[in-house]
This record gives sequence, C-alpha cells and structure tokens, in this order.
Amino acid sequence: MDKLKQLVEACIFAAETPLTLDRLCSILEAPRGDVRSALEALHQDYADEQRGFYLAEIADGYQFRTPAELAPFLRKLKKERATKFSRAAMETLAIIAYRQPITRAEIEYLRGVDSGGVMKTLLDKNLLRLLGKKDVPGRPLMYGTSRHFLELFGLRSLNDLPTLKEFSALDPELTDAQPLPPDDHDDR
Amino acid sequence: MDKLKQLVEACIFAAETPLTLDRLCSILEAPRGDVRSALEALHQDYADEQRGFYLAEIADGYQFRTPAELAPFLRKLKKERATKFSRAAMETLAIIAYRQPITRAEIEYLRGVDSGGVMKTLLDKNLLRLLGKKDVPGRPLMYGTSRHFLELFGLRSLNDLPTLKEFSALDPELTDAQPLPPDDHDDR
Amino acid sequence: MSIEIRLENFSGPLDLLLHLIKSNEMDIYDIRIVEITEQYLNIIEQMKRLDLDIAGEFLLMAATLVHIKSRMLLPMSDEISDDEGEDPREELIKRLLEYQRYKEVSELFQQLPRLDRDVFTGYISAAELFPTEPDEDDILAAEVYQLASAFHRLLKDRPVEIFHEVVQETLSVSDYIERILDSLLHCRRKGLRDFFHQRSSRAELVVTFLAMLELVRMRMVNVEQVEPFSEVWLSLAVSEHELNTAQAQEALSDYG
Repeated sequence: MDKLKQLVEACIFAAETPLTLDRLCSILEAPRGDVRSALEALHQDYADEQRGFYLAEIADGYQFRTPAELAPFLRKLKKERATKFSRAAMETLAIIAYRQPITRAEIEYLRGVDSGGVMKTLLDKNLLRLLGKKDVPGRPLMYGTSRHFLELFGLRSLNDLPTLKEFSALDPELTDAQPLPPDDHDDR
Repeated sequence: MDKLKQLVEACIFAAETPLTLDRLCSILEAPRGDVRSALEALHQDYADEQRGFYLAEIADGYQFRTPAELAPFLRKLKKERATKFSRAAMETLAIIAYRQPITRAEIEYLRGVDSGGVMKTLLDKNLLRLLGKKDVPGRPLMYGTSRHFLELFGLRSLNDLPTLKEFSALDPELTDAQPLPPDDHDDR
Repeated sequence: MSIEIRLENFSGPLDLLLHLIKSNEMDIYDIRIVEITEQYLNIIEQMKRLDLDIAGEFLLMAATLVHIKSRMLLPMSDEISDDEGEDPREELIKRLLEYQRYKEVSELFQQLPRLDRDVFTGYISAAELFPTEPDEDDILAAEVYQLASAFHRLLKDRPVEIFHEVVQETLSVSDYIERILDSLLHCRRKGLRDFFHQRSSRAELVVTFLAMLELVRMRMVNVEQVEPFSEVWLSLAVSEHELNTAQAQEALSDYG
C-alpha cells in the first residue's frame, strides 16, 4: 500500500466528520489528482472484500461506515456501553451516599433544585434503597444507598468512601470549604 | 472474509473504548474460541499491509489505532490539544503506576514534596482511581491508575509498563519494591 | 555553582540533589557530602537573597544534609558504632536511587505514544449509527472519586454540615419557623444566606436550617434558584390569611 493511500485511510479513520477531497489535499499537502487516485484505490479495496466497514461518500466527503446489516449487533454494543452519570445524578447520589439516611426534602434543599426525576432514575437503576420513614411530622421517606451501589463503585462498605477531610486535603484551595462559619472557627 | 471476522471488525471500529474478548463474545453471542480466531485473523490482515490503522491491544481489549509515525498529519485534523503533563505530574503518575496501591504519604516520601495538588489534577483527568483504604492506623486512601491511564499510554496492561531499572545492590532490602517506609519520614 | 539554577525547574529537593551529584560527576553510592551540602546551601542562600519563596521541602533537605554532614565528621567511637555503625548517608542514598528510577521512567512516559497526541482512534457514535433511537437502558459507569468530588463541590459552594447535629432543646424549631415566616411577611423574598447571620451560634444555625426544611416540607415556603449553585431564594408559598388557618397552626404546633 503506498504511503499516500495509507495517509488518506488514516485521516478518514481519525476524522470526526466526513473529509472532503479539498480538506484531504490541504492536510496531506498533496496534489488533487494523487489524492483522488488514492481514494479510488481505497474504495476498490473495501469494495472487494466484505469488511466490517466501508468507505462511504457523504455530503461531498468520505467516511468509514458500518454496513446496515450489522446494525443489530452494533445496537447491542452501544446499549451495553457503560454511560457516565449526569452531573445531577452524581450529585444526588453523592449527597445520599454521604448523608444517609436522608429525605427528599433534605436532598432538594442541598441541591437547590427539584430532585424527584433524578431520584427516580437512581431508584430504577437499583442504586438506592428506602430506609424507613423519618420520625418527624409528615413521616417522609428516608433514602440510602443500596448494595448494588457499593458493587458499582467497588466499595467494600460505606466506610470505604473517602472522607471529606481526606478529600479536601488533596486540594489546598479547598480547605476553606469546611462546615458552617460558627463562632469557634476563627482560631486559624 | 467470514461473517464473524467482519462483525468483530465492525464492533471494534464502532466502539469508543477498547473492546475486551469477553465483551465481544457477549455482543456477538459467539464461542470464545471462534472470536479469538477471528481476532487473530484480523490481526494478521492488518499486520501484513501498511494500513492507515492497525489492531492494537489496549487495556486488555482491542482497538484500531493509527501508527505513531503518521501523527504529524493527523494532528492537523484535530482541534483540541492533547493532555499535557508537567514533570511533577508525570513523576507522580509514574510512581503510582509502579507502586500501586500506594498512599499519598508514600508518594510524598518518594518524591520529597507535597503532592496533593498534582494528585488532584491526575484524579480530575481520570488517570487515577481510589483503591480503598489501607489497613493501617488512620486508614489512609490508596491510589492506583485507571483504565483510562492504560488507554492514554497505549498499554495492554500494567505488565506492559517499561521495566524499572534495578539499582545495583547497596543493600539487598533496596531491590525489592516492597512497601515503603511509610510514615517514618516525619521524624527526621 | 552556576547562578542560573532555579528551584522551580526542579520537581523537588531530590531532583535538585540528583542534578548536583550529576554535575559534580559523583557516584550516588559515594556522595561527597561536604561538597554537596555546601553547594546545596549556596543555592538556597542565593534564592533567599533574591527574595524568592523557598518551599519548605527544600529547607527540610538542607537540614537533613547538614545533619548527615555533622555525623560524617564525628569521630566514630567504638561504642557508637554498635548502634549507629551504618553510613549516615544510607537513607539518603536509598531515597535518591529510588527517586532516580521514577524520574527516568517518567521521562520515558513523556515519550510513549500518547492517545490524541501521537496516535488516534476512530469510532462511530450511537447517534450516528441509530439517529432516531434515544438510548435508555444504559449501564452506569462510576468511580468513587467522581462521587466524592461531586459532594465536595456541593459543600464547597454551600457549606451545610448539619444534618447529624443534635439540636439543643433550648432552641425550638417552631420559634424559628415563626421567625422565618415573620421575616418573609415583611419582605416577599429573602436570600437563604440572609437567614444565617455571622453572629449566630452553631446551634442556632442548625435550628434555623431545620425550620426551613420543615417549612419547605409543609409547602409553606417556596425555594427558588435561578441556576445551580447560585443564591437560593425563599418566599412565602401561602397568603397571610392562610397562615392563620387552623391547619397551619396545627402543623406548627408539632414543634416546640
């Protein structure tokens, strides 16, 4: 495989969007005719064999795509992909983990926003459990984290959660982020 | 090209992170042996030709990657700059990579300087993970490198780390990379 | 030693020491401690003269060097050599050797082909593959650090460390509920921070907070916020008239 073809293949592979002929020429600093022949040769290579992806021409550009008939497997791949927690979910989960047992009102107070939706998601994902009702008027439900929560985060027990003190020790700027400003903390 | 090989190729291509053999088997619902042969055949295909990318083994999984020598052209494709590491950050990362699980006090003993800020940066970049707490008084947090660390440096596993140069024996107890003299550095 | 040595070019005192040993062509196993100590102290001295901040670690190492030097100069009596027979430099040598290994390896790390700098990958996003399907049943990926970090960020902006405090009986939540309602009757909207006065005791802060939670729970007070992490505003959720209804009074009477 000649060098230019290799470069063209690598560029199309690594680019996030379809690459036009013009763009390829300017990146590779190669004459239009040569890049075009390299593209044609590549096209041929992929057409000759049943590969996992092919060189598609999209919106005047080139991109590797997977053939439509493989979609059912790729769907599984994407479904099984582990997603990251949203910021809201991570924040809510963190509050519950550190402050359990805790009621929804308390969580919402801390977060400053309605958290019903996020809490439902966390409950559906089996990360929370109910810890009974709080002994105050209205008897609100109290929440805590589940066993699955520990498994997901690879914790042996809740004691394995880093304490906030350890945490702020990592970041000198944050050491002021201590509790409330009560009378007794002027002694620094 | 047989069907399974085509599917394996498509999955590895479409995935965002390296795919392990286990995940490939579960997505494709195929026996381990078959998937493994397909992987080997693919590996061979890519090794035989100078292609724009090759099948790399990263973090116990498989991923297509471009060869490093094409970097000068490919960098032009990318807008965002790659993560940079200060010397202090790289030093800390190296120590953690080889000595994990390791506590902050141990790292600081080895480096001779406070390392909280650097460690926070590495944690924020998702290169470290917390490995629970050490079973010694004070239960300090233990740190190790993350999967993302392997991906970033293109390592198959921690066994792929470059070997440490052994220092010639001044004292036999020096050569085994066993737990450090952890806390005894405050008193001198 | 050359003037252009700058501490910030060294990642720590061990790094500086290694540099000195190397530029003096010494063997780590046999450091000429008098010479090295003198050079090290000179550098620290120069920095001081230039009025530069010297990190504590560099000063600590200076002290260590001086200590080793003095022990080397002491005549070794037979008595001492039983307990302290080992080379006073040994601990330092160990640390230098160990540090040197990681320093070398970290230089190697800098050169390893790095993702998105030297090597690149391609992938197809789910949105590209299946533009019409929203993804639902995702498996969650999580790390403890991200969890702790979320909570820490929250407390940093809004430090409320009080759920598990024991409230002293002398302060009644219902008093504070009334105070809050009272002040909200006078101004329609009040920032949360305004309720927590600098002079308040810790217990008062706790009770004020509990009173707020109760008011929110009873839906007598609205809590609003323009965007996450901005000021929280409290306002009355009920009219002045409703405040005096039997139901409200009953709810309030549970406290005190």
